Amino acid sequence: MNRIAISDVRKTFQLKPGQSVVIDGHASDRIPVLSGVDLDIRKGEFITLVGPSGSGKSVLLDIIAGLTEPSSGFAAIDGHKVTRPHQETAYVFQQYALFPWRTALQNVEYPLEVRGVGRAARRVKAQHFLSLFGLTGFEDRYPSQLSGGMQQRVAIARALSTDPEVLLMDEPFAALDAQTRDILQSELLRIWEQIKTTVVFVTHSIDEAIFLADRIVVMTARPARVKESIDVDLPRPRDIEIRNSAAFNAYRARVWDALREEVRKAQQDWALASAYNA
Amino acid sequence: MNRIAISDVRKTFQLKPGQSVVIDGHASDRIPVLSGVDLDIRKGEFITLVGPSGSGKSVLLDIIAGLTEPSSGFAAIDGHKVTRPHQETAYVFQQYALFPWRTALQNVEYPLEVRGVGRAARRVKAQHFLSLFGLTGFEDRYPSQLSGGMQQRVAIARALSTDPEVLLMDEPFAALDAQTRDILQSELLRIWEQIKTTVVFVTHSIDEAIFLADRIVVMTARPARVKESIDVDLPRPRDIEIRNSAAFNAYRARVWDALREEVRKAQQDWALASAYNA
Amino acid sequence: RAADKPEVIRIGSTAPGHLKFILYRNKKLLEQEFAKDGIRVELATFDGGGPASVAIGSGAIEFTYIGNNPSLRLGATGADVKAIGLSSWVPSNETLIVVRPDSPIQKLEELKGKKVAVLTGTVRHSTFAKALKDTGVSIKDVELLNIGIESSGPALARGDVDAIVESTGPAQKLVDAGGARVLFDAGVSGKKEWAVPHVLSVNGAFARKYPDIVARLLALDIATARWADANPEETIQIFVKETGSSEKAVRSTYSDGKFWQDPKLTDEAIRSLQGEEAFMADAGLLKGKVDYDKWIDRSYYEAAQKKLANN
Amino acid sequence: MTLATDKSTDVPPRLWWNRPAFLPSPSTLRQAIHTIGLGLPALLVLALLWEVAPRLGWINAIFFPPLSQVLAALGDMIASGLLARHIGISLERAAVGFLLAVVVAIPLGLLMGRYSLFEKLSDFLVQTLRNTSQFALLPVFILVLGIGEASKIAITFYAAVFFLLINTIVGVKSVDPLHIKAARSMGTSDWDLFRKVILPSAVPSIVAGARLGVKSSLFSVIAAEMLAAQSGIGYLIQNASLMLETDRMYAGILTLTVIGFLLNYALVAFEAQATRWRASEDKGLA
Amino acid sequence: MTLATDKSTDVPPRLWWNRPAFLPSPSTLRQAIHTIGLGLPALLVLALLWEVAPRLGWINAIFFPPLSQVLAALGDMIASGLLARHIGISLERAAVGFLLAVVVAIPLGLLMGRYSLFEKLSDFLVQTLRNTSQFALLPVFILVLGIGEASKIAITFYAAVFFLLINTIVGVKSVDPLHIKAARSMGTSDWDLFRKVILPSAVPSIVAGARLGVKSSLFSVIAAEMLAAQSGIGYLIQNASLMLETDRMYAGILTLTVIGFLLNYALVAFEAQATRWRASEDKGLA
Ligand SMILES: Nc1ncnc2c1ncn2[C@@H]1O[C@H](COP(=O)(O)OP(=O)(O)OP(=O)(O)O)[C@@H](O)[C@H]1O
Ligand SMILES: Nc1ncnc2c1ncn2[C@@H]1O[C@H](COP(=O)(O)OP(=O)(O)OP(=O)(O)O)[C@@H](O)[C@H]1O
Ligand SMILES: [Mg+2]
Ligand SMILES: [Mg+2]
Repeated sequence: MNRIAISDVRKTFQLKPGQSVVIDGHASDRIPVLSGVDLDIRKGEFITLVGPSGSGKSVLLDIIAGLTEPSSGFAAIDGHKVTRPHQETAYVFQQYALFPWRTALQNVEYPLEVRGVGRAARRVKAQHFLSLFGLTGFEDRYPSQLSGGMQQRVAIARALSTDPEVLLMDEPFAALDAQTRDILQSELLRIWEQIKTTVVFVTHSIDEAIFLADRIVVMTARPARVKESIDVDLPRPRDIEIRNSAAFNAYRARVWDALREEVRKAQQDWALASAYNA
Repeated sequence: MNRIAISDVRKTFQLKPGQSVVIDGHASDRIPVLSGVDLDIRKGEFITLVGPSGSGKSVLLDIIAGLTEPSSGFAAIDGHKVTRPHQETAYVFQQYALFPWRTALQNVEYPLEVRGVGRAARRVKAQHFLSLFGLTGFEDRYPSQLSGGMQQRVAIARALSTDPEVLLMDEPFAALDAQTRDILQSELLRIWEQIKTTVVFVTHSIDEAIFLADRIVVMTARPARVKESIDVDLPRPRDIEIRNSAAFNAYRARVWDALREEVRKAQQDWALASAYNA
Repeated sequence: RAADKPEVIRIGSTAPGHLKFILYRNKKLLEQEFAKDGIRVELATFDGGGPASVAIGSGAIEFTYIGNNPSLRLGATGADVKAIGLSSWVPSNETLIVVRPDSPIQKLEELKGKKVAVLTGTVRHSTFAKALKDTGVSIKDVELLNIGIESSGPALARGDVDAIVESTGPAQKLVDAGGARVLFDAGVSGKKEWAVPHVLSVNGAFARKYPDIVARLLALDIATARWADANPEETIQIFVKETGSSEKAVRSTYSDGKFWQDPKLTDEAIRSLQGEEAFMADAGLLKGKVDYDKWIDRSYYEAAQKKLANN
Repeated sequence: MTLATDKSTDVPPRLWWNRPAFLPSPSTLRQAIHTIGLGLPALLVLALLWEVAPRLGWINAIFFPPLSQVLAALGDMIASGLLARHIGISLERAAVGFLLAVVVAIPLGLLMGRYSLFEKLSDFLVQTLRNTSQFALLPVFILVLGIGEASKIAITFYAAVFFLLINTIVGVKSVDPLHIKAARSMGTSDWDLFRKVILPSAVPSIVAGARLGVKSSLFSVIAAEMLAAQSGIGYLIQNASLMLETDRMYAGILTLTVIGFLLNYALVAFEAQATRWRASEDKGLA
Repeated sequence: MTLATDKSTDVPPRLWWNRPAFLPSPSTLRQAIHTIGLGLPALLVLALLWEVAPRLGWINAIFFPPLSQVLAALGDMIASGLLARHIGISLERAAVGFLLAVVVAIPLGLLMGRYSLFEKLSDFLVQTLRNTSQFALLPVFILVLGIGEASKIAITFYAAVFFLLINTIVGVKSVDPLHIKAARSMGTSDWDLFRKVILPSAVPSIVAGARLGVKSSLFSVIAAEMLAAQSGIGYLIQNASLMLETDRMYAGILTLTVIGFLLNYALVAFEAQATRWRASEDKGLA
């Protein structure tokens, strides 16, 4: 059975009074974001999601997480329709979403705390995950005292600390330096290969998308559907060197091809070619 | 004369009561972040700043922007010590920092407004910059109604709208999809070549750092100093294809070399190799 | 020698009502009298004698028509205030003592050891003490609760207090509404010597500066007192209308169509005030002593009479 | 807790901009009707209780007359024009005092919230005054300002000013530091920082203070008018209370409650308008 | 405006954790001394004015005696043990009423702030009660609760509860929706959401409400004790006022002010502790 089933999910946002958007030439106060997303994800599969900025990737993750209700259609986990956040789902947000009143350690402890894990046990576990992400010594620091990359690492540690069965990650590595990013990609794969969590990972980096995925899902421009689903047949475990392989290059070209048109569509009325008047 | 002069800048943060950090084996409640940064930036120069996560890049930009006071040393613009934000400096923050109570258009209008630009003029200008970044039709949307990438583009439009002489950018393209990122990189260079603003650009992408820069400044691990300053002698205007050139590859290797040790240092006590206990 | 005229004359009194004050208000007598000189007149009702005393003592107002207890206390502080006449000297002291309709209490002396609501330091308080003493009970043997009718009424209804000592007006209303029974009416069973005059006072500084204005006001005061006695029906109607008191209560207070409004500070009146002062000191309701020579000033009354005689 | 559904509010686009700002938008109106529909039942129960309790003798009817009787008294007072005259006077007093408080407290609060040195210099004084009952200051007001309008307005001012002040300070302090940082980086002057960044952020807190302040000003009018008044709703209530005319007394109190209630919702509507961007930010979230 | 300097607070590391939570940390103490040093001058000016104004005849000394005379009276009252007895009684009454208000208002406010349906159902009722002067409810309190302790406590309760309620609601509504989203994604139960996310976010606003509520409870004790009390500081003040013993009256008022002042700073310290993470978030920023 599929772990996650997404069936004809549509989502339309109601704008606030006074706002409007022009769609097909006439004004409307509703903005369609997802227009029939169908996607089945196997247990233990690692999916990466790519698509133009503003296409609806974050909204789709919100729906899988049970945080936003689709306007029609549904997402299901293990055959059960998602109507609220699922105990076994963890979510790393694009904007970190750490609690500013908790220290790094207390932030990582949080999901364990609400699951009733004992004080000592959760402290050990949280410390373990912080050290895993190079944050030993920063346990009692508040988010405002950490750099952007450190905050993002705390957020990932927090998501992993509950050993989730479904892991939703929204551009988790965007704020990291190149080498840390490489290390964490490898580390994420290593962890994933041990626990075989089902992962849905949004990224803007095509290299990252290929390197991590069992399957790359390319979304269309808004209103989004699944444009293409590309199986990545690269051997595992994968080494960083694999990026220089011919197979990797072929995938790069394929994803790029699928994406190019959508990004262009999304930028249809961009004025980027216009002259700059200083 | 140099547009920006940074002279022996040091910055130490005082921790909050109860917090401590272990430095060289003994506990302290002060964390040194910058330890003597010297850097001169010519008028019209495009500098990119790379360094490990948490090394102090954002803090350095804050100091140039006049938002944080160095513990010792100083930053100067046009020979005048920076003690407050400079009228001709614009700053794109790592966390967007849009005003949630203003629409996209009103956010871009903001810096014009506080400079006393008339209502009609600033509206035209703001609309121009929004269209430049593909946000036509989203003028009256509040930040909470925009995707991450859209928010970041609004933030960039806001910074450019005042034709700043010094432009500080902290990972401005991190939240963008790959192709949008490529387009905006080229577009930024095109704009820059017209107005020859002095740019200090923090990035985690080595490719981006090389593609954009006149000079790449590599920072050490915390407490940070300038490790190396690499002049990029690639012809301008640059095309996206330049990345496949041998010269580009050589720079890639050089930056990577300079960075590798620092990132390793920053990760000294990382437990990434540790076994994962699921 | 008369200084420039004042801009405004402010007169304070306490609710429910000093009769002459109410007649002024109703018939705009003072306004008419002083309008010809371009002097404004303001009539203010105070929430008790205390604030009114502060106001006149500090010069925030010029005249007061208030009870003898607060007047004596103010006199004892040595504040620059002169007693220049009487507001009234009504034999009943306008005091009723009421109990619940179903109360077993039938006689005043049965209040011994009971809870009684009375506003501390008012004329009612002193009248109650005298009435009790007359039956051989000390007021110290009664548990006094310092609350007004708006609270004591509900408390009586609940049985939290056993009796209320109040002004005739509101107390009679409570009786009329079936909420209480009269235990003791000072107007009927009270002794004449319990009654102590209420006082008309003036701010000292004002009086020294505008003696003629003070005399004119007193002249009008005398005339008003006479008018009331000459027109009893109209006076009662005005009083009832202005205060909302029950007509029955008003008639019983001013029985025989006499209103007791003559402002003259007779020796008898002063002796009565002195007696009250002694009583208050004894009951712990007064600190200090009143210097009558300093406090009482009859010169304005005399000037007023001259004015009236000349007219 | 299950997922909340998006609440569709089908508004003709752009209408909001064409409409004068002081008129409620159709969606605001629609929402108001919704709010009233849900809020009314509890009120009606209260009204019923008020009618029934005295009638059935649960509570003494002399001191707490049934609602119908109070409304009858209110009707008389309205018909005779008595109420209108006295209310007008009281509202003017409360309004002047309250507006003075707004004019003083908001700038002062912005300064105290923003500049810690300024706050430290003045905080003790403010806290001392704030913790001194206006009851206690009444004699001082009389001594300094007399018993005229000035004193009454001073009392309503004093009653409102600290609510506004404290909540303005709290509002200023809870502004996101990142927004201040961003504004400062764009060369925002101190003056613009207050107007364009701190004030919009602090509006909810300030409005909460204003809601408390309005109520307090209004109530303190009663106190002020009892002190030495010849007019005003406080005088009316006091008089009725002393004469045990409880129906008239409650009619006066009811009037005050209704006025306070209406002012409260006027402020709530103002806040909703001023924080439109925030409204239903988590639309579609459970 | 130039750049602010980092304020060094040299605290031995970890000390805060070793110390019982109820003791102020050395840095808190140090800061307190700093605050007092800066705050005192304005207070001293006020005190001087109080001493000098009556002495020079700017204000009538009989009704507003100089500070020294008031302090002498206060000294007498302290020496005789009179003050301690009456204050104890009053504080107990205020404390019981206030704590009851906390217990009622915070859960209710959390619910009203979070569930808009619940708020809509109850808001009208709450606003009606809130806008009804407690003065008006006095007869009702007496009829229902009598004139004993219950009534007095009810009055102090009523005086505090709406401040706490309104500010709790505001606090809840200003929680960052992203934090709620994150918490919900981690499977937080409604109960934990209140305890671990909404409450910590709402603390500053709730404490602001508590500061207003404490003051209001305390003041309303005066009012309550004027209603048929034979003890308590309100009774003391009332008595002194009646007897025109203004020095004793102001001594009582001063005592109340000092108590309110101290409670206020206790709450401020509590808030500082509870929002340590927020304190000087923009340290080093101008
Ligand atoms: N609450 C909302 N109200 C109105 N429109 C919204 C709302 N939330 C999202 N949208 C719109 O939905 C679209 C998709 O948003 P989403 O955040 O899912 O994009 P995304 O694919 O994650 O983009 P990015 O890569 O830039 O993060 C955007 O056009 C955005 O403006
Ligand atoms: N207010 C503060 N108090 C204490 N430490 C701070 C504070 N601000 C920053 N730091 C520390 O300073 C260091 C540098 O932070 P900075 O944000 O400049 O890093 P960065 O180089 O921008 O990293 P990233 O690439 O992850 O954004 C970090 O170790 C951080 O913990
Ligand atoms: Mg997104
Ligand atoms: Mg950074």
